[in-house]
Amino acid sequence: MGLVVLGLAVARGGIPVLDGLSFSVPTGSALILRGPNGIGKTTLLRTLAGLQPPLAGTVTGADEDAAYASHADGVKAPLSVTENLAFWAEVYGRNLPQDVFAAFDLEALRDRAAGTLSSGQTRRLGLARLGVIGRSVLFLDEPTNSLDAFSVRLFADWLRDRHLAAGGIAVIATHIDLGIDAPILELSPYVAAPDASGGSDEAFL
Amino acid sequence: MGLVVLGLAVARGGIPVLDGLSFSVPTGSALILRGPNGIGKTTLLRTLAGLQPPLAGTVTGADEDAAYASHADGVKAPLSVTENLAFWAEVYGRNLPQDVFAAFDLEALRDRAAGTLSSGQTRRLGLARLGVIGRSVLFLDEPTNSLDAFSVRLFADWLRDRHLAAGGIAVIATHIDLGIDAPILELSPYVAAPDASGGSDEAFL
Amino acid sequence: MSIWEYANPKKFVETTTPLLPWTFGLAGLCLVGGLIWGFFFTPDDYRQGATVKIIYLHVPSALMAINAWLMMLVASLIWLVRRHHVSALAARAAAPVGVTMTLVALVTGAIWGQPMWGTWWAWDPRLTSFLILFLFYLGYMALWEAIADPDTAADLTSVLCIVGSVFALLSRYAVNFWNQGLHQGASLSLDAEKNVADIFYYPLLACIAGFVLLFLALVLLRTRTEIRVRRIRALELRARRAEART
Amino acid sequence: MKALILRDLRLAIRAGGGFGLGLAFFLIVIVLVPFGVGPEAAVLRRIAPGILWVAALLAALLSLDRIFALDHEDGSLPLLATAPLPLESVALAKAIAHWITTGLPLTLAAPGLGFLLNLSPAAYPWLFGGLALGTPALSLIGTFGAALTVGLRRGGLLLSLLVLPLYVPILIFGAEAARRGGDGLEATVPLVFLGGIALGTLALMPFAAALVLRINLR
Amino acid sequence: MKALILRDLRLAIRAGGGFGLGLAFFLIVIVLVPFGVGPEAAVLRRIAPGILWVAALLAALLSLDRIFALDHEDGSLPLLATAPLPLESVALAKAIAHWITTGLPLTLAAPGLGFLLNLSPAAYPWLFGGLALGTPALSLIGTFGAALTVGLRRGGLLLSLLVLPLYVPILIFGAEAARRGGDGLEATVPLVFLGGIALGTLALMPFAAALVLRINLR
Ligand code: HEM
Ligand SMILES: Nc1ncnc2c1ncn2[C@@H]1O[C@H](COP(=O)(O)OP(=O)(O)OP(=O)(O)O)[C@@H](O)[C@H]1O
Ligand SMILES: Nc1ncnc2c1ncn2[C@@H]1O[C@H](COP(=O)(O)OP(=O)(O)OP(=O)(O)O)[C@@H](O)[C@H]1O
Ligand SMILES: [Mg+2]
Ligand SMILES: [Mg+2]
Repeated sequence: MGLVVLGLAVARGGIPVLDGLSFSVPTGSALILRGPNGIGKTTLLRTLAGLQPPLAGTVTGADEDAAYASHADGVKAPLSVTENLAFWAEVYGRNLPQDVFAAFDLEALRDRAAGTLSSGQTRRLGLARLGVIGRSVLFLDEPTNSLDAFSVRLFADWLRDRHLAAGGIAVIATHIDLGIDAPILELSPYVAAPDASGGSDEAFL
Repeated sequence: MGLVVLGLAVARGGIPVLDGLSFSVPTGSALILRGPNGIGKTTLLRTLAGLQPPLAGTVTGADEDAAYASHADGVKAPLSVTENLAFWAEVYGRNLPQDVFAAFDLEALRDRAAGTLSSGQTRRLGLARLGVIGRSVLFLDEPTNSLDAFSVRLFADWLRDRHLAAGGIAVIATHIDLGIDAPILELSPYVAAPDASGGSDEAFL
Repeated sequence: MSIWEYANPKKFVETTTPLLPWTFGLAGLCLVGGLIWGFFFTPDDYRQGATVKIIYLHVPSALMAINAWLMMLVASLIWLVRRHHVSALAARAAAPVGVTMTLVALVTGAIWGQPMWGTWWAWDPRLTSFLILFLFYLGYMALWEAIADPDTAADLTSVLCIVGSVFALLSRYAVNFWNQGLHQGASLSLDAEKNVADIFYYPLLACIAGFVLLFLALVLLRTRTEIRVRRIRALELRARRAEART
Repeated sequence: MKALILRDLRLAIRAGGGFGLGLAFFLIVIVLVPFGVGPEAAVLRRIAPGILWVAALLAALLSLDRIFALDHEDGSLPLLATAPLPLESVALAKAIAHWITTGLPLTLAAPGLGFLLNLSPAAYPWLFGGLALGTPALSLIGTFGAALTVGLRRGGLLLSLLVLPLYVPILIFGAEAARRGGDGLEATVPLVFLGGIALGTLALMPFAAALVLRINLR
Repeated sequence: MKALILRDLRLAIRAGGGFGLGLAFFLIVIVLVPFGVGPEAAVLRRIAPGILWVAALLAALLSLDRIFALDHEDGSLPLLATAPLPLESVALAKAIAHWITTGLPLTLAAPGLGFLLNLSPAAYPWLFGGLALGTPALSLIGTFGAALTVGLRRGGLLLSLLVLPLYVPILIFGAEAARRGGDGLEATVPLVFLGGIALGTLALMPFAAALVLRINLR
């Protein structure tokens, strides 16, 4: 049945940033969030992932199956690449699939301490986590930051051929073209009015 | 006379990564570094900026006038945008130019604590530092990460019209097209051979 | 019409505006009256001499120092359960008043201790647990100061206040167990036989009433200030947002 | 949860030191005190149980802010919060890992170190028992404090300010038990109290920590 | 350099607490010790100077790892290293900012807190003088230690381990001065030694710290 969002309003720092969002993402497809810096993409994704409560509206179809990937990768520098991934696999109660290293071009880096990776390699490791945890609803915040063109394609391929093809869902905030075939949601029309209700200061105005 | 690099070899973690680099960047122009993730762009820029010693070769024209902008922005979360910039202005012994806010679209954010900015806004603040310190040789490591298209253009405009036009130099590592007119240096041919000399383990081999 | 209506900041400010001068007036009356009565119209104690008169500052402030924390505890619970901003701000407002009361009790106690026990400070259970209370106040206030977002700060300080209360209580018993003290036991309980003599008792009651009222007045005043600070912040934010859009 | 504990232990060891570091700190404090206080054996014996306890407390304290700080900085915390592991278990796992790296080695080593301070022999079992019961409570309370201040710059000092008053009862009972033991008295009562505190914190603190973490992650 | 000191002070204040926190921590340690050691006034008076010094040392210690850690995390450090300010000045500025936020308030407050521990009145001027000379050295040495461990995970405990032995002479002379003063003896000699240490560290530590920073930044 996919992910369904109805009348969602989200706030950051107690101030409404987006308002009146409704959309749905059917299983097996992705949605690209577009909007200028500071419009509220990160805030929206965090709300969808359940990290912060919405001001109004509902999100259905995400609770148990969702995973979130933020600007930061959550990579532990002293651990090796394999150890990093194995940890997440265990937390999610799964086995570490061996094909994930090839899918994210990490074969040669398996035993390197994550702290010695370049920024793009670290990012690839962060994304590989998504291939390990086996969640079907992904909320991705600028996943391709500091990736080169080849790695971007690698990631797009994984997303299309592995994740979406297996009935997964992805909501992706990005400023670049990923090269996957997905509808784009432009967020500009949903910017909350300066006097939108629901902010934490509301009682004081 | 610009920046002149002769026979440069650089190492990271004691292992040579790039070797035999020679290029020059005349005043008033930029150079774009290209290369896949992990090839050694960050290492090269750090060496040029004097943060780490080269294995071999020389860099002339950069010492006193250089500034470096890394993946991280060096932004202090508790300080406001203006305070952050004013600090760098003072460290470099300059006054805070008021037009820098407009050039990096920070007017509306002047008094916001930097910790409450979105990732793109933080990045703009990090770049605005370059407009404050008045250095003529800039080494920029993926400056447009997490910027939207509009901000990328803003930055390219600043670079072209303010920095380069005033006789500045810029060496930029980036994976996307900045839209400025500059030669591109593809780093792939310069990857150090596995048995390249100069590594820190050499004496033991 | 429920009592929670007063938890609306605007309503609260409106309602308390006429009350405030009365509370302050009454507090002043009780305090000045009680203190003058106590200082000039009671005899010196046969053992303690004139030093006994410090009781009129010491006991009320000590009482209020503890009660202020209780009030903060209640306010924190209300905030966590019902999320009324006024409640959180009242807790925040009470902390500096409470810490001042604690300090007054500590200082007057120390001054009293010099003639009575021959020392400014002793590691007596009463005194010590009071010092710990002082630390709890400091931590609570520091946490408020450290967090930028007001709602987060209210949430976190509320949890701290609750957890802190449990441990403050625990410390109290622990300290008792640790050391048998010099300090007076309770002597104000209504049924006890060894109550202080009536002649000291009535002015003391007046002073206690004065301190209660003073506490009330100060907390009201400070809560109103906190509300206005929040309001100014909110208005500024909104203005800035409106400006940013144009 | 096991995965998280193991990861934290591995990180502690990998990052240098691990178990050794807490112990070494403990040792240093024990060594410093005679420098500060003077070397008279009688005075030292007198204050030994207290100093050992204070040192244990400080060793725990110094490592507290790292409990969540690293996970906050590298962005693991939101990822953990959206993982199938409940945050309560995360908090508990963190507390356990902290205890294993600081509390446990201290407990094992304290009797051994006591002789540097001339601790009277009768006090050893009581010191050991007290630490065995008290240090888990220190770690649990500390985890709560760390969760409270996660993401705050200068968390370190603020954290101590918040946590140390909470440590007071544990310190009192623990040191009292060792002191009484050293004087040849019966000291089960304070130990029972300590056990009660340990159980109470075990039952409550993971929930409080998770609550506070959730608020901080918003 | 002024800019850097001011920024660090502003950050300390902005992040909550600033001056107050170090003091509060000091107060807490002073309160904890009697819990550990027991409340007898005679014992406390005896150990008061040592405890005050150990507390000052720990308060300094707890705030050390933040000296460079924050600048390292947010990437300011390489930017500062490429700025026209020499790294030696950076290190000195950091040490000064650290001293203003911890050492200075401690020095001012220590005599006031001494009375909680029954410090004998004759010791006050010596305690004050010792702290005034010793705390800058603590900050300077600490800055060196922080520079040494910048970028290391779990820097906190390792840092204490590295720095504490360096603190020993300061502790010995400082506590000795206060102790002698309390016994009504002349105590200028240890103070002179302290002053010498302070001058020596002032002359050397910024250079050592800058050197180590440069290595760590590579
Ligand atoms: C720094 C020293 C002192 C501190 C921190 C202190 C603290 C307190 C506290 C916390 C209370 C309890 C209020 C309550 O629970 O109702 C109290 C009450 C009292 N104190 Fe002190 N005290 C100190 C010194 C003294 C001294 C030296 C005396 C006189 C010998 C004294 C006499 C009393 C009396 C008579 C009461 C009222 C007892 C009652 O009715 O509960 N205190 N003090
Ligand atoms: N504490 C705060 N107070 C006020 N505004 C805030 C606060 N925190 C964040 N904001 C604002 O909320 C808006 C939404 O931020 P968010 O991070 O969601 O943007 P974004 O769309 O992800 O931007 P980017 O593309 O730059 O990552 C931003 O304009 C930001 O400045
Ligand atoms: N300690 C180390 N040991 C071995 N190799 C290392 C170490 N540190 C870095 N490397 C390797 O050095 C190479 C150069 O890294 P660098 O960060 O310069 O790459 P980059 O071109 O900037 O990549 P990106 O585009 O991902 O930022 C990478 O392949 C990295 O894995
Ligand atoms: Mg974002
Ligand atoms: Mg790079």
